[in-house]
Amino acid sequence: MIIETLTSPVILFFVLGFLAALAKSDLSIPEAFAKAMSLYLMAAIGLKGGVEVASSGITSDLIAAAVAGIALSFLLPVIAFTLLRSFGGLSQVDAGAVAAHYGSVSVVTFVTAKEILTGQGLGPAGYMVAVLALMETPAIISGLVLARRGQTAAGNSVPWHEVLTNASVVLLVGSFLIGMIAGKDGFAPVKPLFETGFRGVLCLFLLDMGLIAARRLVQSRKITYKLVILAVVLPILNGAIGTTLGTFIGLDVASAAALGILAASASYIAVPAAMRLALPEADPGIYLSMSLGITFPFNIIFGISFLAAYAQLIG
Amino acid sequence: MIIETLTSPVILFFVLGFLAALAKSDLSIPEAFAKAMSLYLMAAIGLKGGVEVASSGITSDLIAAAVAGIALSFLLPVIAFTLLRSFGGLSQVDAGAVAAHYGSVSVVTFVTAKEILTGQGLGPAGYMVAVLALMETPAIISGLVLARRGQTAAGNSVPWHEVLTNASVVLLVGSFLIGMIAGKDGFAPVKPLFETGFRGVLCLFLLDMGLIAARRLVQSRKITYKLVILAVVLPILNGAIGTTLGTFIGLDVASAAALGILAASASYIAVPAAMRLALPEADPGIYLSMSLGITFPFNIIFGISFLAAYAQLIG
Amino acid sequence: MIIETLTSPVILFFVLGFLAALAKSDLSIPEAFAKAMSLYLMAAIGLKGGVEVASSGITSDLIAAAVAGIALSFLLPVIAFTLLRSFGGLSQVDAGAVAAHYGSVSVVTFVTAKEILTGQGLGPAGYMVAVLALMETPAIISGLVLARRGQTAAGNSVPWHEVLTNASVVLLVGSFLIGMIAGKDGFAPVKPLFETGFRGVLCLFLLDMGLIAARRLVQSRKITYKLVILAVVLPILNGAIGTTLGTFIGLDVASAAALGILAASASYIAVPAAMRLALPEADPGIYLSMSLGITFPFNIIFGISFLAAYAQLIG
Amino acid sequence: MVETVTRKRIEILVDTPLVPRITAHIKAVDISGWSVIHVDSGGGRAGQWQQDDVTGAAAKTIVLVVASTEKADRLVDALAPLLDSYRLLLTIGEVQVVRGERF
Amino acid sequence: MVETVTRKRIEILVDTPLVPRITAHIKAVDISGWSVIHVDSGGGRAGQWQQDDVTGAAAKTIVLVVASTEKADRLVDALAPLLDSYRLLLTIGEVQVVRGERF
Amino acid sequence: MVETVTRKRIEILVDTPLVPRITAHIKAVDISGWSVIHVDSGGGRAGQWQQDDVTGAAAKTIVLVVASTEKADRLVDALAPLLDSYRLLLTIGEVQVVRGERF
Ligand SMILES: Nc1ncnc2c1ncn2[C@@H]1O[C@H](COP(=O)(O)O)[C@@H](O)[C@H]1O
Ligand SMILES: Nc1ncnc2c1ncn2[C@@H]1O[C@H](COP(=O)(O)O)[C@@H](O)[C@H]1O
Ligand SMILES: Nc1ncnc2c1ncn2[C@@H]1O[C@H](COP(=O)(O)O)[C@@H](O)[C@H]1O
Ligand code: NA
Ligand code: NA
Ligand code: NA
Repeated sequence: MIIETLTSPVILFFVLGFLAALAKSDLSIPEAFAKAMSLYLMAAIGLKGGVEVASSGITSDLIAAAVAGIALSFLLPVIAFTLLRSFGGLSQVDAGAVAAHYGSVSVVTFVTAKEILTGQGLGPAGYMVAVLALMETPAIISGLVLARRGQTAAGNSVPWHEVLTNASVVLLVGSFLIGMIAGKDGFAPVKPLFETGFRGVLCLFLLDMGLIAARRLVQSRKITYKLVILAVVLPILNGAIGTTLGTFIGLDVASAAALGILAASASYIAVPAAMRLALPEADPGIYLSMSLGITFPFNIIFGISFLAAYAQLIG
Repeated sequence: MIIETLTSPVILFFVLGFLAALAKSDLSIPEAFAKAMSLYLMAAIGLKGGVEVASSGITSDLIAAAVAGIALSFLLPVIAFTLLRSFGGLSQVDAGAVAAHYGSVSVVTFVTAKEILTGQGLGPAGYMVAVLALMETPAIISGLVLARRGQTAAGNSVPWHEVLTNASVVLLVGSFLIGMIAGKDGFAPVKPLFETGFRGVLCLFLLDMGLIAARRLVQSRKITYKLVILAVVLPILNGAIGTTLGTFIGLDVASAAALGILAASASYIAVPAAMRLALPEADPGIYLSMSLGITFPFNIIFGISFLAAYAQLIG
Repeated sequence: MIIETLTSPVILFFVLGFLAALAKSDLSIPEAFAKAMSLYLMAAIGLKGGVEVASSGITSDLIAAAVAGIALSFLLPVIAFTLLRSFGGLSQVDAGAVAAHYGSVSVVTFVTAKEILTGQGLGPAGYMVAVLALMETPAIISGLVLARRGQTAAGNSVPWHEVLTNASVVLLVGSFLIGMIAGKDGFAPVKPLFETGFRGVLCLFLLDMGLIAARRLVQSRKITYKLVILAVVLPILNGAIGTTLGTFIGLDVASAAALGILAASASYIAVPAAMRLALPEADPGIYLSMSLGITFPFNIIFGISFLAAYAQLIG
Repeated sequence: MVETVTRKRIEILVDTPLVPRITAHIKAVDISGWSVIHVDSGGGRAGQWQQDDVTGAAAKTIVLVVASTEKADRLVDALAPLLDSYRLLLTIGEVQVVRGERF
Repeated sequence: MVETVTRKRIEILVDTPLVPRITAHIKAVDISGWSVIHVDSGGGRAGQWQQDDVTGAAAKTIVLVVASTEKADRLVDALAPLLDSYRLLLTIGEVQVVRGERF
Repeated sequence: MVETVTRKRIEILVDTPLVPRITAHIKAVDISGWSVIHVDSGGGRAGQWQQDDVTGAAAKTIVLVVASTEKADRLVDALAPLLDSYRLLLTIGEVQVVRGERF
């Protein structure tokens, strides 16, 4: 399975970007285009998820997965925080900030996993997109509570407004609802753009993510080898927990794997922005290098295949 | 019909953008990508219109519609100017500037209407794209004449060069001609991009327009309730005039509706730029808030359906 | 053949852009989107070339074409340099800088030629993409040697790192390899984006190139009529040499034409950047105006058809 | 000759997500406006960064403010507590402003 | 030590569609050049604006000009009538320019 | 009142492909950092240019550096040989920097 994954153009473009940045090539995707691609990917998976739920209806599986996802997002930061403090040696504030990233999710990791798994006959249920949206936020609250526990800081509370109206949540939830309202027939006329082009756009987007991840790795100066270890251990641990929980609550193998991948993934868009606002004294060099520079590539190249195999094993 | 319209993804994405901006979400489409999408949409409708005219030939309907469009664009500003001065209480310069917007047209309103109407079996004739291009400019001249009547201002004449070579006119007319030259066979190889992806791109573009319209509404400080009323009354009035005229000169129902929608729509790209140059003392806060913040959303959500129904009624 | 070429939308959009810029229209393609399109085009031809070579295998034709391409890229600058010095009256440094452009290649010229020729049943072999990538760099070395011959300049040697890791080389070679690894089956899921949309994107990109070429021509102040002549003579001469060589080493007609077009084309991305670094005292106004302002449009409109006809004549 | 007045030109280099916090302070001290200048990339003790990063969290921009000495002082005082945690770079220059009475 | 000369550094914040009008004046007073700096967003008495607006009419940019005192004065005089209707923000600072004799 | 120190504000207008050469010099004289400002277009004796050019070779950006007088002088000395061949425009102004001891 790892071989199939590693010869998929989607993954190979990621590797190309990663190597190009390590070789200090001047290859770069214009910022505006990269953002456009990420909006496109979010709108596309939101729509497709909504259309699927429109035909399957709201099932007990959906509700179980949603509750499990929210619980994971609230609780995984606690594990991460403990490891980051004890083994990683981070300060309380830095550990809380990093922990929030590992409870929250990476949309691109999920999208890549969905493509890879679907290509291998393991497509997760449509409602997993809703779970993805639900898992973005709770970890931010956990992380902030952990970072501030025992302190009496003024003016540094949860930036509720920014967290709840952040671009990815609004776009994911919005296009999910549009997909539900439009249904299969309403979706048909816009399907060509959102379905036909999807994998190709994902290739170009992962090319950019490879460049960004490697540059982040090279340019950062704050990463100790212990943090590198944690940036690999956390996705494995969180992913195993998520997959096990998914299997336990009765999800099909593919959806359990997807829940594991969500748990394993670390946010690098919504959470960093929230942390910059709420915990400005936490070092962005640490949390971005870990989530974007290490965990993200690890998940794309190994994590997805590993968790899919694990889900099949226990499913 | 309004229900069908309101459950179309194209319109729902507009609503999503509008609500997201009202909720002050940080969702935003990169400027460069939005401009790219608007260029794409113009090239696509230009090409398709040209290809259709290449097979239908230059008919008397085409010529009648063109003359009617030019006449509307010249004359509608006079009505708007009178209302803006008397009821709206605007100064001569501001009234002239706003009036120019309401005689000219909005490409996106036309494109959206074309998609919605075509989806309901009411696709307008290909030559309406030429009418669209012809209606961009005359209103600018009318508006400037109205704004300057009785004055002896030096150096503030019509910026002919900018008006005649403005990007949307050049691109619309250019791709229309390319479509005519290439014809159906020449168009075939480029059709996948310009036809397959069209509706999906329109969704993303209207998402952006929703964001922009709502932000414009929220951030503007110059709008009185009387101007709000005019920004709703003018599209209804102009649209009814346009549709009636279209029916009167013998256009088919769909094309008459399209002429009405062109008359109802207000420019927010070409005209504001021309006004900024020719009437720098007019307040952009007024004309942009009215055309982009109120008339545009009104047309997208209600105006198109209303005029289509009216055209069917009188057609 | 020239008529067929001149009524193709791909070429007509180039002409539209060229005329719009001459008319000083404010039409412009956002920079980020233009760069995105060029990355897309390079990834697409890289992938398709790789997929073709994956099924045809590494043939003796491929090797012959590669060797011929490298030789041309090394040697053509010598001819150009001699003419630029003697007839063109350029200084040694400027002549060397310009010469490097004419040995190297223009990806967009190649892509346009491939589309035009394929539409006329003359599609070049997949491996020509590899030849394209190989021809980017050698001319840079020749140009620098010519510019510095007999001098003892310190610190102005070949910027090896930038030259070898420049964006287009990395992306072309990378996607070529990805295409080879993925093969026809691996390419299938991403094919819709990279094949269906290709010609349409090329239209929009050539619209931009028309704008840029004409603006470059209008804004430059350094071009003498002798340099204008050379900017037309060099592509004809180099193209004839390349096509003849291609025929001589036994390439099929289409691939010999493609080799000629590569030889005729002049770089305007990789080489200017390298020259700005390695020969900062050379005047960018000269080399950009010649390669981008004159040779590029000449090739798009006449050169491609001419070389295709010549290849058929001698093939 | 056109008349000019002397005003302070303040540049605040700040993480893009924090700009609203800065403009809130600008409004609070009653300065008439601000402009946000696009910064492509940069480097400092914390390493290099560039805009073309999907995660906007590391991107920076410059908030440019023209204000009277008195308002400038109040702004700087208001921003002082943020300087370290927000890693602001704040410079103050002197400029002549044409018809600048409103600032 | 490299020699420097004192020159004026003029910043003109202006609506993007009006930039050609400004550069025409710059050329008219025989200043050697200008550079246009990208402004992302801003706020003033007329409300806030941001670049990501399909209608470019509300977007602004900064035209930066380095010139001798004498040419700077002529430019400011030439722009004076436009200040109000064009809503220009015009600041003049003093800088040292290396090998700046050409300005 | 917040304390400030006087520092040099250096602006270097340079062809974008040459920025790494400039930042190498900045690092070499041990200046703490720099910021690259986006320039959209410009004009000079060699004609006009604008960013929306597929060939980046003609595009320019501004490298902004805040530094102590002593380091600024060293930087200017280091860049002096490049001024002509790189066609640099280099201006030096004076600013007050808040908590600017690190520069
Ligand atoms: N004090 C200021 N400092 C910097 N920029 C300003 C200032 N006041 C206004 N601006 C800019 O000028 C634009 C127009 O200002 P106004 O005419 O006051 O609405 C604003 O949107 C800002 O971009
Ligand atoms: N006086 C000036 N003020 C501001 N920018 C300038 C000035 N002169 C030249 N420039 C910039 O420097 C670039 C190169 O100038 P030049 O070498 O004169 O062609 C121009 O395209 C402008 O962007
Ligand atoms: N001396 C300087 N001059 C200009 N910009 C600077 C300077 N030092 C730092 N910066 C900018 O501030 C950012 C953060 O700096 P630092 O906190 O030192 O990493 C850098 O990435 C630069 O964009
Ligand atoms: Na997670
Ligand atoms: Na109208
Ligand atoms: Na060549």
